[in-house]
Amino acid sequence: MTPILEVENLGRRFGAFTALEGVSAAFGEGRITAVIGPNGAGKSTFFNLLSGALKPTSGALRFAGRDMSRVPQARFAHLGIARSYQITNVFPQLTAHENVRTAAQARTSRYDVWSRRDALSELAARADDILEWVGLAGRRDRPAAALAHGEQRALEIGIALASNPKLLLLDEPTAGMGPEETREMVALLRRLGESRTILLVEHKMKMILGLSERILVLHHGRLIADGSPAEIQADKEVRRVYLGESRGYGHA
Amino acid sequence: MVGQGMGHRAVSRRTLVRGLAASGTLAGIGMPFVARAAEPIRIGFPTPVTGPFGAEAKDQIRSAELAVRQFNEAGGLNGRMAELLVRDDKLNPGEAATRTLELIEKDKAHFIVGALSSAVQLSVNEITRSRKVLYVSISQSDTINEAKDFSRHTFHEALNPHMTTAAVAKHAFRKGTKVAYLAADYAYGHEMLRGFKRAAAAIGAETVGEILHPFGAPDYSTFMPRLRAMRPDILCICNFGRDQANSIKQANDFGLKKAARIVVPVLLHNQRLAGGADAFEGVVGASNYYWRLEETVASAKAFNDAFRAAHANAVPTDYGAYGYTALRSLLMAVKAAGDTDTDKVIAALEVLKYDVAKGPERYRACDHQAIQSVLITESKKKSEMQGEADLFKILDVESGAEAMLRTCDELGHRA
Amino acid sequence: MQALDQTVIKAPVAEPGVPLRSPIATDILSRWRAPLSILALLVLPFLLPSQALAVNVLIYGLYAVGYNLLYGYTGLLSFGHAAFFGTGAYVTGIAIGAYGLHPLAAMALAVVAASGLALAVGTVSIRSRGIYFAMVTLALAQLVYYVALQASSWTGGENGLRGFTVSRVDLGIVSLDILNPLTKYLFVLAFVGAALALISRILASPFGAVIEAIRENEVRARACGFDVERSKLLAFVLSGLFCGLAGALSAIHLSIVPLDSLAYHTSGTAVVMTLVGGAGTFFGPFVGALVVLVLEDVLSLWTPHWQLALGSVFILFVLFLRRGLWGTALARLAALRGRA
Amino acid sequence: MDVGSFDLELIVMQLFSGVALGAVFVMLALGLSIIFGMLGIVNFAHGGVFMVGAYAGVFVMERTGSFWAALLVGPLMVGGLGLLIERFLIRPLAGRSPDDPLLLTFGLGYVLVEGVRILFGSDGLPFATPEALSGVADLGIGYFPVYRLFVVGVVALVLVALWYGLERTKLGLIVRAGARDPEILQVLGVDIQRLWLWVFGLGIALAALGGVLAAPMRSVNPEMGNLVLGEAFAVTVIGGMGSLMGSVVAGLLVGIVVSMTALFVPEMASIAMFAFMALVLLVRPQGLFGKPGLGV
Repeated sequence: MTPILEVENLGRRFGAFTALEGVSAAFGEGRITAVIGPNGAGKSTFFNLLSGALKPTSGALRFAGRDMSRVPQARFAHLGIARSYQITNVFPQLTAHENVRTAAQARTSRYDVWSRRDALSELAARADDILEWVGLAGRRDRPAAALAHGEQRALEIGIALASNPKLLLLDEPTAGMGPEETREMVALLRRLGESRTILLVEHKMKMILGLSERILVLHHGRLIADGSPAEIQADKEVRRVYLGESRGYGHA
Repeated sequence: MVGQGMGHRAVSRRTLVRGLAASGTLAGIGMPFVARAAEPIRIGFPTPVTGPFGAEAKDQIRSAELAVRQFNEAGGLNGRMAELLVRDDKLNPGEAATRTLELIEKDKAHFIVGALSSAVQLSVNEITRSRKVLYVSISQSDTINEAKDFSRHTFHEALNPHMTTAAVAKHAFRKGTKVAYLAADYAYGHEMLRGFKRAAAAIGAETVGEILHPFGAPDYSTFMPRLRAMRPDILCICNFGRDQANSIKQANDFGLKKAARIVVPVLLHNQRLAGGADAFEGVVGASNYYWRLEETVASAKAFNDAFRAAHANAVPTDYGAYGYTALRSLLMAVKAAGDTDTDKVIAALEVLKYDVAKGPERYRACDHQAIQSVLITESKKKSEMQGEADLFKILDVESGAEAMLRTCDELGHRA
Repeated sequence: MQALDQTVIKAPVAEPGVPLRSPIATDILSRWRAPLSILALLVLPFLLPSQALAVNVLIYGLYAVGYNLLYGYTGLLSFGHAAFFGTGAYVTGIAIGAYGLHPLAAMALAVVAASGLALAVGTVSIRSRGIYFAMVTLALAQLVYYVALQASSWTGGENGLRGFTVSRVDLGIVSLDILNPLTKYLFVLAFVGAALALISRILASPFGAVIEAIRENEVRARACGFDVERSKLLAFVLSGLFCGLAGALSAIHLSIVPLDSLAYHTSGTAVVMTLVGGAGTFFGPFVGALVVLVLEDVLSLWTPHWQLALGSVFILFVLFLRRGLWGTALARLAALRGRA
Repeated sequence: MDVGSFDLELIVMQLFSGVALGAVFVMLALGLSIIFGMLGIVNFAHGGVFMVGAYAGVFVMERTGSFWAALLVGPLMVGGLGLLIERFLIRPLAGRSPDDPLLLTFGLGYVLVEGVRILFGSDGLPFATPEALSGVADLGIGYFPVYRLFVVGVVALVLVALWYGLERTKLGLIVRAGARDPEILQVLGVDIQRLWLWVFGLGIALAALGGVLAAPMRSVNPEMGNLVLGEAFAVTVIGGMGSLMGSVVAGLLVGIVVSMTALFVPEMASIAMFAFMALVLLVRPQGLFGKPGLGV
């Protein structure tokens, strides 16, 4: 089976500063993979490269066999890569339904100035399905800004799902959530993981160990470990990085 | 500052009272006639109350109101009173066009008089000529005389650059005089430049160079080295308003006034006040009116006295005089025509000879340009001024003659 | 009247607190916002002091609505829209005056020209973001202004463009007497009405949702797969198109094109009107145009210092009534309904 | 245009007046650039403040008879006005879109112009060049007004003072840190509101200083700021928004471009500035010294 996502020697420099260097990995379909690492390890850069927000300065990025290093960011979503953000990043004054429906438009009706948007019944139905999925059906017509924090996080994922992505990049999907909300989110992610490839950045170790099948550890812009949760837990280098240098599991 | 709206209201109230009185006395003669006689003669007056020429506009209004009052006090047109409808054109041609449309369509103005900038008068003229309403422009321009913009409904009471430059050149240029020009790069600047150069050619003065500067430029320092290098006897600065004040001032700073005499086509009362005596000292230019004309011209004395009586001893300015002469001549024509009918008034105005403020004037038949005297003045030194309004010395008065104007042929008017 | 507009709730709101979304019933009513607006505009000439002023309200209303497409809906603050208004006006005047084109053909050409210029200006300016964008558009519009000033053999320079007075418009079956003020009003209204219907349609389209999404959250919109730059450019061109049409109508209306139509304060006029009426609302800019023009008209009769009042009013709007008159009114209504 | 007829001396002289004009442009843009660079506010009332500065200069000069007093007190008075503007008009907009201060100052520009028209009339006032600085200096290649040389000196002095204040003092360090990341200052316990108040006041005072300095060169009238706004914007855009260094280099460059255009195609001198700007934007959208992607 060809991997859906493949990075080879991926790197990114900002002037003299190297944020990421020499990362190689391949990801198959339908798996949940976590990316961890202390602050400043290069997780955000890695995600920005995978989602096209940044272009790599070295190495290659292939999605479904296609070289993505010159593809503009907007095309990433059309090809099947979607992402969510660490900080809630929705369209605050649009309703939950509009948030998702608008995102769903990105593949079909980007420059259509003539048809009526509420007549696009297919997209509307799709948005409703997604809201149902992420548990926001009851909040359909509320502006995003009026939703509770956990609901906004769910909406965030709903927006990412709108383009029906093959690969979902989730940046701390449970950031700022209480235990109850976190449990719901984990359940949601499990369900999503059945049909999609998910890469997520997280700090909540316990949750990661329970949820993901594979973990990548970044440190100082390099990939220092890649393996199953058990392997990672046993890895000496990882232990040194986390216990020796850092005063805790990240910052959150 | 009193808004002109107040003044305008005051006039209309007076007019209303007189109108009622008139209809009372004439009641016996017959209703239709009464209704007609009671109808005031409405004169729309767009002028830039707002903006940089607010002071000039105020003078225009005051003098125009004086003319209207004198007409009404003399009994009007068989009891029909004149009414001045002042509108703020904001020095914006679009605004002026809207106001003029309103004056014609809503206020049913019989005539339009006014404007203070070349662009505004052309815009007003465009509206009035298509609606066949008589318009007397009191703003300077050569363009409005030309066949392209002219119509038989267009009258031009103000001087035009051709007249002023010819008069100034006649006074200042001699055979062999070296003349350099700094002219604003827009129609009005080109007109002034053309006028000067034509006069210079006739006199035999030598052009040592010309520089066109961007219209509305605030800084002239970059032109000065070249102007200096031309070593002129006379520097002709062909621009207007702020541009004039800035360029004269900066020419001064660069020591050009010591090397050459500065000459301008128009030297205005309020602009000289704003620029200051030092900057303008010794600058020679032309104008349609300066209050000290009263020393030699009787009608000027009468105008000044009436104005002084109405405005706490203030004297009228050049643009004020335009407002006065335009209104007086128009109302004289109305009286002569005995009616407000546009065609009759045009006919009357075309043959009218009037002397209301500055000696004899009349409109030329082909382009309706007022043939009138041109004053050559020189800005006084601060120490020589007797009082705040004593700004200029009258060097010469070029009396009005058709020879001052471009020929009808040249303007494109076919006989 | 709330039916005239529902989109208000998406206005770039400065105050905290979230406006309530409208129920579906009012969404259906909002479909009629264009016809209802046109209906309101039909009675306008009978309410205003003069028909000439009413035509100005139509023209500047359309100008502001076109501008609002970019500012209120896409979230781009341009300070250079005079360039499109002025270009529309000049091209109309030149096409009629110098080439004897039929007024309708001239206006069509003007709209094309304004859109073309918008494409050029947009391409350069959209690369800069935020308030930088405002300054770049301003500076580019200044460039256009100076070009028009220099090209006086085409534009009449400072004297303005003249000599293209349209007295009649021959429509084949009928010939309209444009010198008649009411006929002229209806003629202009026909275009403004059609433009409003079109703009309403654009706003209700999928693309309308895209630009709102960009306004709301540019980063997110990009991540969703929208080409933000191209969408902005399209919005910019559409906005320039309608502003160009407004300019074309103003040329027909005034029978002159003043150089001022390209000046900085003409750009500012669009901003002021849009803000006073309500940015991001469909009909708000029209309300703004109406209020500003009538206020100017009334104030300037009383005092030469009307700009002081206008400036102060504008400051107060920015400080305390950021949603504008129409936007605030609609938000109040929505809040009332929300409580009910 | 006959280029051959211009001798070298004239061209050198023209270059020199271009640089001197550039110094004027730097001066015009300085207040705008400081307020944008430090506070991220585009001050659309910049032209108005410049004009009010000139009038404040006239006001002080009329009462004291001293140009030096006008040069010092005028900007201080207007700077005081700036403090009030920040406190009562700009500060309430904190946390809102960056468009809002821009819009507000746009309205403020109208208020300033009309306010001055009410107080001082719409005609403008004369402002004579101070006696000690009038006259022309012989530079060997040509003559140049002493006053303009003085302006170049003042601008250089102000720039050095600004550079020293920003780069070499603790306060400058705090201001620069705050411009990059206001949150850090709050964490460090710096009263950021007070800091911004004074920075805003400084920017306004500098704009007013530009007005006082310009008063003896340009006529003093309510509209004198209108053109300045455009000029200052062009210089700031070319230099790169928020870059002080950029404003200085751009100001000088624009001066030279305008001056050279004035020599060969004088009527194009106004266009030259904006055409130059369009060119720079095409090649470097962020301006000469701006950072790419900047734009808040």
